[in-house]
Amino acid sequence: MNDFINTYGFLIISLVLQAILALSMYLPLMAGQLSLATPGFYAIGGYVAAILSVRTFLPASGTTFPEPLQSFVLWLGTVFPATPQGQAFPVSLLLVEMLIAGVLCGLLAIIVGLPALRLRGIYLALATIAFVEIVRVVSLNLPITGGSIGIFGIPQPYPTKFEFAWIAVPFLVIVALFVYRLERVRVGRALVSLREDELAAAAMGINPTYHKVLAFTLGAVIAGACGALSAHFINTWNARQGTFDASILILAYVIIGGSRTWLGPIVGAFLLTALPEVLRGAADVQGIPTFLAQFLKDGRLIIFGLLIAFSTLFFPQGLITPNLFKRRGGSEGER
Amino acid sequence: MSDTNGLLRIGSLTRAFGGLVAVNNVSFAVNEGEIFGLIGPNGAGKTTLFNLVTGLTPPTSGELYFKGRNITGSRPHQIAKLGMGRTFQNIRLFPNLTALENVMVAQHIHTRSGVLSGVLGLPRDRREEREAREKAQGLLEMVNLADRAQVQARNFPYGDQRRLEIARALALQPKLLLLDEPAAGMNPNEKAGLSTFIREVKEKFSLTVLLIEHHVPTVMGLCDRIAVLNFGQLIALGNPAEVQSNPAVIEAYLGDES
Amino acid sequence: MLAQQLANGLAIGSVYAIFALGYTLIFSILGIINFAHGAIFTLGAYFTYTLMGLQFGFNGLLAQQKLPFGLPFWVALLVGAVIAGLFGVFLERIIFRPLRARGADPLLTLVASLGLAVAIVNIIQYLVGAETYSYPSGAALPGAPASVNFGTTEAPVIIRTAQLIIIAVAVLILIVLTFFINRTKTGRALRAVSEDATTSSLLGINTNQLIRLTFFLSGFVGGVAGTLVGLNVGITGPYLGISFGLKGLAVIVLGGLGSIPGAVVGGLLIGIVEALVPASLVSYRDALAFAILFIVLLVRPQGLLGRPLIQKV
Amino acid sequence: MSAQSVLEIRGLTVNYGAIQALKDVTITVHAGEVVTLIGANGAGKSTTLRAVSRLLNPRSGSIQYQGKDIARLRADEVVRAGIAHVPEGRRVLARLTVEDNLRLGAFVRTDNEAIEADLQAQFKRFPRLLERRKQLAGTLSGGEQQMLAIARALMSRPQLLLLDEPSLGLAPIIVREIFSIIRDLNQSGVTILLVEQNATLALKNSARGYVLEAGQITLEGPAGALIEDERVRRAYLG
Amino acid sequence: TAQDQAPIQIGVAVAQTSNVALLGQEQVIGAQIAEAFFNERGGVNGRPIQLVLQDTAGDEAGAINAFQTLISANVVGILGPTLSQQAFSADPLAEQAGVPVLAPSNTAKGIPEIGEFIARVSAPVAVVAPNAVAAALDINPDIKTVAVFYAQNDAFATSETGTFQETVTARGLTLLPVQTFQTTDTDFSAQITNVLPSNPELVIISGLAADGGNLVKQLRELGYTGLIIGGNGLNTSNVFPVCQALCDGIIIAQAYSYQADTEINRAFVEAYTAGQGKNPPQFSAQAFAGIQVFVEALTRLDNVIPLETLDVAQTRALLNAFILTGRYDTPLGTLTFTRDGEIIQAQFYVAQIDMADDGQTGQFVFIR
Ligand SMILES: Nc1ncnc2c1ncn2[C@@H]1O[C@H](COP(=O)(O)OP(=O)(O)OP(=O)(O)O)[C@@H](O)[C@H]1O
Ligand SMILES: Nc1ncnc2c1ncn2[C@@H]1O[C@H](COP(=O)(O)OP(=O)(O)OP(=O)(O)O)[C@@H](O)[C@H]1O
Ligand SMILES: [Mg+2]
Ligand SMILES: [Mg+2]
Repeated sequence: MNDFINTYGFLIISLVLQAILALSMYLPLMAGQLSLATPGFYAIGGYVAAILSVRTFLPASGTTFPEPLQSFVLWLGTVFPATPQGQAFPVSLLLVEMLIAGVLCGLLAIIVGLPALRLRGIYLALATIAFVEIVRVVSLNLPITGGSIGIFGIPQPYPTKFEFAWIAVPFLVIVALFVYRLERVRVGRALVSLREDELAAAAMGINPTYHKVLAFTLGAVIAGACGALSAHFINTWNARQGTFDASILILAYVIIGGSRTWLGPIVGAFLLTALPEVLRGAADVQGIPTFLAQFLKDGRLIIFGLLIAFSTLFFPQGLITPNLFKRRGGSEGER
Repeated sequence: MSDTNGLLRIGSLTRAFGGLVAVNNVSFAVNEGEIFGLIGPNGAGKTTLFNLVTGLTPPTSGELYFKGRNITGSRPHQIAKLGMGRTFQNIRLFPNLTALENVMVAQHIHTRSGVLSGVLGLPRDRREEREAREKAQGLLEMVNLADRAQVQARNFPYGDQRRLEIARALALQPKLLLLDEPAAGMNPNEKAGLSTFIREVKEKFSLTVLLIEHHVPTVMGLCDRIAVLNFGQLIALGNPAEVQSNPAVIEAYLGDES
Repeated sequence: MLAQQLANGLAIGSVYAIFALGYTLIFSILGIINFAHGAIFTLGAYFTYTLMGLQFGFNGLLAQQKLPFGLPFWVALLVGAVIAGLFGVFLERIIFRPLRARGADPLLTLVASLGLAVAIVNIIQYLVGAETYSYPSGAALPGAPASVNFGTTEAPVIIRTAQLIIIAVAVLILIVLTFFINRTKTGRALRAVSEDATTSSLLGINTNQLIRLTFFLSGFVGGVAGTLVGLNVGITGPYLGISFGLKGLAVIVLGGLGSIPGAVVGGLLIGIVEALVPASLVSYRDALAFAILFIVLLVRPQGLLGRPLIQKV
Repeated sequence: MSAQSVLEIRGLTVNYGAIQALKDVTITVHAGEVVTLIGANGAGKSTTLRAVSRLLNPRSGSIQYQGKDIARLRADEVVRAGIAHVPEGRRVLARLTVEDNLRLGAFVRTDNEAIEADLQAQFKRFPRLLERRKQLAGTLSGGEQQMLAIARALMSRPQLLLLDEPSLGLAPIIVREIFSIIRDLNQSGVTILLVEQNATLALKNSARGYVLEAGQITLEGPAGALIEDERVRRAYLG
Repeated sequence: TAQDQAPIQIGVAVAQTSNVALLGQEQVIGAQIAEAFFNERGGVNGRPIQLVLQDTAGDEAGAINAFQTLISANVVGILGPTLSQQAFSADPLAEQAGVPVLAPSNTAKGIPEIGEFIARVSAPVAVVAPNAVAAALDINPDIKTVAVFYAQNDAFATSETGTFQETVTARGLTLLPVQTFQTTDTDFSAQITNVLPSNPELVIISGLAADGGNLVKQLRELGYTGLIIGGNGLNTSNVFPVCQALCDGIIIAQAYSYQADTEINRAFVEAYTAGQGKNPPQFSAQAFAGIQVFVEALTRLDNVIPLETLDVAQTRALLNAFILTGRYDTPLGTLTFTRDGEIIQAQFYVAQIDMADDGQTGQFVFIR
C-alpha cells in the first residue's frame, strides 16, 4: 500500500487537480461557451503562488520601488515570510495564495470575458486561446516570472506529494458539489438554456452577457486557485504550464467524459490523466511477452491516442450522459 | 402616434436588410386587453416586425413604446422582463431540456435565487424552486403536456412543440403575448381548440395578444382588430369584417374566392 | 527594409496559408476542426521522403531502411500526396464516418481527431525516430539559386526560392479549389452537404461519397503542403505539422471559417503582422499576433472573409 | 383503381428509442394517384414519409417502390429512383442562395438544358423566388422557404412526390396555388403522397386517403367517402 | 561472472517521446552503450548493472511520474531528466527520497543546488560557451559587431545566451539588438532582416537543432557570409539534414570531443559507431559518462562495504557520497565534483562543422 502511494501518490493528486481544471472548463461550456482559457488562468494562479512563496517580488539587493509600492512590497514580504530551511510552508498561507489567485483570475476574467464572450463557438475558442498565448508569451518575457526557466524551489507544505490530498481532495469535492448543485437550480438552468438556444433564452428574459461572463468567471476563479495549488505541488512553475496543448487536453477530458453533466469532466480527467501512467505500469507487469512490454513502453502514446480516438465511437455523447441518471426518450431510429 | 395610448405603440418602424425594406414605416398601437392580428402575404415582414418589437432585431429607424416606456434599442432580455413573451415561427425550444425545464427556464425573471444561495439550497431557495416547479407543471397541464413533463422537447411532435412554446411564453407572466403562427401544423379541429385556449389564457392571465396567423378562419374568429402588412407596409387596419372586405387585402392576401 | 519585411511576411504567411488550406476544407464541409490534419501534413513530407528512395536514420523500427527504388522529387510529391489523401479517406472511414452515423457532438469529433493526431505522430516516431530529415538540396529546382532578389543590391528584397515555390503552389491550390467549390456541380453539392447532410441526401446527393472526396482533397493538399514545407525547413521530426496546429487554427479563424480564400488571406496577414513587429518587440511577437487576432475578432466576429453568422428567427 | 401500385408500404413499424411511432402500417399508392394521409399531431405521418425516403430505419416491414424493395437503399439512391420528399420544417440549405438550392434539387439529373427550362418554370410558378434568386435561403420568410422547398423537390422531376404539410405557413393565396400545382403535377403523371393538416382541401384533391392514429392506420378509403365520414369530420375537419 | 547475480538497477529517466525525444533518444543510446560496456567488463565487482528506462516525455508531470516510478522501483540512482525545467520539478523528489541523481544534460543555473543528492555531468553553459567566442575571434580577429539569436521559450537557450552576451560585451564587441524566436518557429526572415543591414561579422545562435539549423540555413540564403556560433542545442548531427551544405563552418563549443584520445573514449566511440554508423554526439557521451560515474562509484563503495550488506536507502546515501568524492576518467575527460554536485570538467573543445560535398553528411572537426 505504502509502495503504491509512493509510486502513484503524485499521479493520484494529479488526477484530482486535472479534474478540477476540467470542471473549470466545463462551467462556461455549460452555458454553451467553448472557452479554452482555463490554462491561462491556471498559469496565472501558479505564478501568483510561486511569486509569493518564493518571494520573487522582493526586490533583489538594493532595488527599491517608488512609494507606496515599496511599502506594499515590504508588507507583502511580512505576510509571506521566507520559509526556513527544512521547515514546511504553512498551509494557511497556501490557502491565502489560492484565494488571492482565485480573486485575481476572477477579476481578469471579467475584463477579458466581457468583450470576448460576444464571440461564439470556435471564434470564442480562438479568442480564449489568444489569451492563453498572450499569458504565455508575457510570462516568458517578464523578469518576475523568471522567463523560460520560470520559478523553482517553491516551498513545500507537505513532506510527500500524496499529502497534498488534504487540500486537493476537499477542493475537488467542493467544486464538484458546486457544479452538481448549480445544474439543478435557477442560475444553472439559465446557463443551460443559453447553450441550447441563446436567442430564445434572451427572449425568455435571461441576460446572456451576464450569465456567460458569470460562468466564465467562475471557471477562471477555480482554475486560478488550482494553479496556485499546483505550483507548490510540482515544485516549479514556468511558461509551459499554460499552453494551447493544455487547453486541448482539458477539452478532451470534458468531451470524452461527457459535456452535459458534472460527473463527465471528472471521469474524463481521471481516465485521460491516468491512462499513460497505467500503460507505463502495464509494461512492468511480470510475465507479459517482452515485445509487448517494449511496445507498451515505446508506443504507449500510440495506444493512448488510439484509445482516445476510438473511445469516441463507443461513447458518442461522452462516457457519462445525463441519461445515465434519468430515463429520457432516445432516438435510435434516426439515421 | 399621440392619439392612441396603447400597451404597445409602434411608431414609423422601418427595418431594411441590405436593399430590401422588410418593414417599411409601420405605425400602429395594440391596446390593452385586445387580441390583435397581424396578417399579410409571405415575406410581408410580419415576423420581422415581431423581432423588432421583442428586440431580437434592431430597427433601422422608428420607435417602440411598451407600457408607455420607450423600448427602442432595448435588449431582448430587458424587453422580456418588462412583460413581453413570444413564440417563434420556426420553433425554438431548448431541445435537450425536458418540457418541464423549458417552462421553468422562462420563470427566471420571477425568481430570485442567486448562484451561492441556490447552490447552497437555502430554505427560501428550496421553496422558490418547488413553487417554480409546481407552476411549470400547472402550465404544462393547461397545454395538455403534463404527462410528458420529463420528455426532452426535441422528441415532441410538431404540434405539441407549438403548445409547449406557448406554455413557456406564458411562464414569463407577460402582459403582452406574441404568437407567430401558433396554429401552423395543426388540423382544423386542433386549430379550433387552440382558439379557445388562447381566449381562455387571455382571460385568465389578463393578457394582450398579438398574433400572426395565416389560417383565415382562426384569425377572423379570434381577433378584435387586425393589421395587414404587404411588402413591409401597413395596408389595412381594422376589425375582421373591415379587413376581410378590403379590396387591397383581398388582392394581396386572401385571393378572390374567400 | 519595409519592402523586405513585407516580403518576409509574405513568405512566412504562405507557409501558414498552405497549411491552412487543407485544414479549412474539412472545416467548411463538416464543421469540424480536424487536428489530424497536422499529422497528415507531416505524413506527406515523410511519404515523399520515402518515395524518393532516401534512407531513414538510426532510431525506430525502420532504422536504416529505404525503398529499393527512388522517384524524382516532383513525382514523389504527387504520389506521396495521393497516399496522404488516401490516408485521409482511411481515417474518415474508421473514425469520422462512424462518428457522424452516431450523431456525435462536433467537439467530440475534434477530440477524436486529436487522438488520431497523437497516435499518428507517435507511430511516425516509433517507425523512423524523432530525427530530422531533408530532401537533397536542389531537389525541387535543380540549379536554381537559393534566393531571389526582387529589389536592388542597395535595397534588397530577397525571398528564398523554397518560399517562392510555396507561394506559387498555394495560389494554384487556392484557384483550383475555389473554382471547384464555387463553379462545379460537385462543389455546389459539397456546399449543400456542409449546410445540412440530411437534407442533401434528400436531394439525391451521396453525402458519404462527397465527404470521402473532401477528406481525400484535404489529405492531398496537406500532403503537398507538408512536402513543400519540408523542402523549405527540413522534416524537423514527427511534430512538423502539429506545431502548425495553433497558428493554422488562428489563420482559418482570422480568414473566416470555411472560406478558402480566407485561409490564404488569413495566413498572409498573420505572416505580415509577424514580420512587421518592430525589432524591439520581437520577443512579444506571438503575443502581438494573437492580440491582433483577438481585436479583429471583436470587430469582425466572423473573421475577415467569413460569411456573417445569419440567424433568421 | 386497377392501376399498378407505385408505392407499397407493408407492416411498417418504426421506433424512436423506446417510443413506438408506427405500428404495422400498410399503405398503397397507385400510379397517378394523389393519396392523403391525415392524423392528429404526433400520429406518425411525418415518420411514415421519412421511412419511405430512408431518412430513418424502420424496425420491420417492407417498402416497395415500383415493385422493387427500397428499404435497404440509401436516401440519395431513393431520390435517384424517382422519389422526392418535401420534408417537414422546410429544411432549405440556409447559406446557399435560392438558385443554388433549386439547382441542387436537380442534382440527380444530367439533362442540363431541361434543367434550365425547369428552373425557369419554377420561377414562373413562384415569382417571389425569382425576386429572391440571389438571396441566401436562410433569410427568406417562412412562407418563402416553404415555396422554395416545394420548388426544389420538383426540380428532380420525381415520379413520386412526398409532401409533408406543404401549405404550412403559407398565405391563403399561395395555399391555393400549391394545390393547383398538386393537381397539375398529378395530371402530368406524378404520383403524390400528401400529408396535410388542411384535411378538407387535401381530400378534395385526392383519390384516396388514410387516417393515422397513434401510429396505426384506423381508416382508409376513397377521399369522398372519408370527407363524409362522421368520425373524420369530427376529428379532423373541424 | 557478471551474469550470475541479480543486477544492480540504475534508473534512466529521459524524454523518449514528445518533441524533446530527439535529445532523449541520443541519451538512451549513450546509456545503453555504457550498460553493455561495463557489464562486459564485469559490472560492479562482478555484479551486472541493469538500466531501468522511464520516459519523462517533455513536461514536468511526466518527469515527476518517471522519477516516482523509479524511486519506488528501488533503483540505486537516477540518470535524468533531459530538460532543466523538468529537473526543477522532479529532482526535489529524489532529494527527498535520498536517491542520487546525475543530470546528463541539465545545464541551467541552480541544478546542483536543488539538493545534496543532485549532481550533474553536464558542464554549465557559463563554462562551455565562452570558448566558442574565443575560437571565432581566432579565426577572424576583425570581428566588431555581433548579432545574437536565442530561443526564448527554451530554458537552456535562455541561460546560454546570457553567457554569450556577457562574453561578447566583455570582449568589447558591439552587440546588436538581441533577436528572439521560439523553438517551434520555422521562419526567421523577420529577425534576420532586423540585424542583417547592420552587417554583423559574427552571429551567435542559442536554440535547438531544428530551429537553429533553419536559422543558419535562412541566414545564409538571405546573404549572410560571416561566422556563425551555434550553442549546445545545435551540437548534434541532427542539424545536418536541416541546413545541409549551409551548416558548413558553424562553430560549436563542446563539452565532448569524439577525437579525444583516451582509452575510454576510443572504446566508447567504437561502440557507438558500430551501432549507429556515425560519430557520437555530446548528449550520448554525457549519458555514458553518467552511467560510468554510477558504476565506478558503486564499485568503490562495494570495495569498502559490500553492497549485499546494505539496504536500498543505505546504498543510495553512501553511493551519493562516493559519487561526489570520486575522480572519473570518462569520454568527457577527467571529471570530479564539487561538494554541491557541480561538475568540474578538465577539458573543453571547440569544433567546426564540415559538411561533405553532397551536403547530406558532415562531421564536427575539432579546432581547439
Ligand atoms: N436577415 C435577413 N436578411 C435578408 N432578408 C431578410 C432577413 N430577414 C428577413 N428577410 C426578408 O424580409 C422579408 C420579410 O420576412 P418576414 O420573415 O418578416 O416575413 P413574414 O411576413 O413573417 O412571412 P411569412 O408569413 O412567410 O413568415 C422576406 O422577404 C425575407 O426574405
Ligand atoms: N426524433 C424523435 N425522437 C423521439 N420521438 C420522436 C422523434 N420524432 C418523432 N417522435 C415521436 O414519434 C411520434 C410520431 O411523430 P411524427 O413527427 O411522425 O408525427 P406527425 O404525425 O407528423 O405529427 P405532426 O402533425 O405534429 O407533424 C410522436 O409521438 C413523436 O413524439
Ligand atoms: Mg413569418
Ligand atoms: Mg409531422
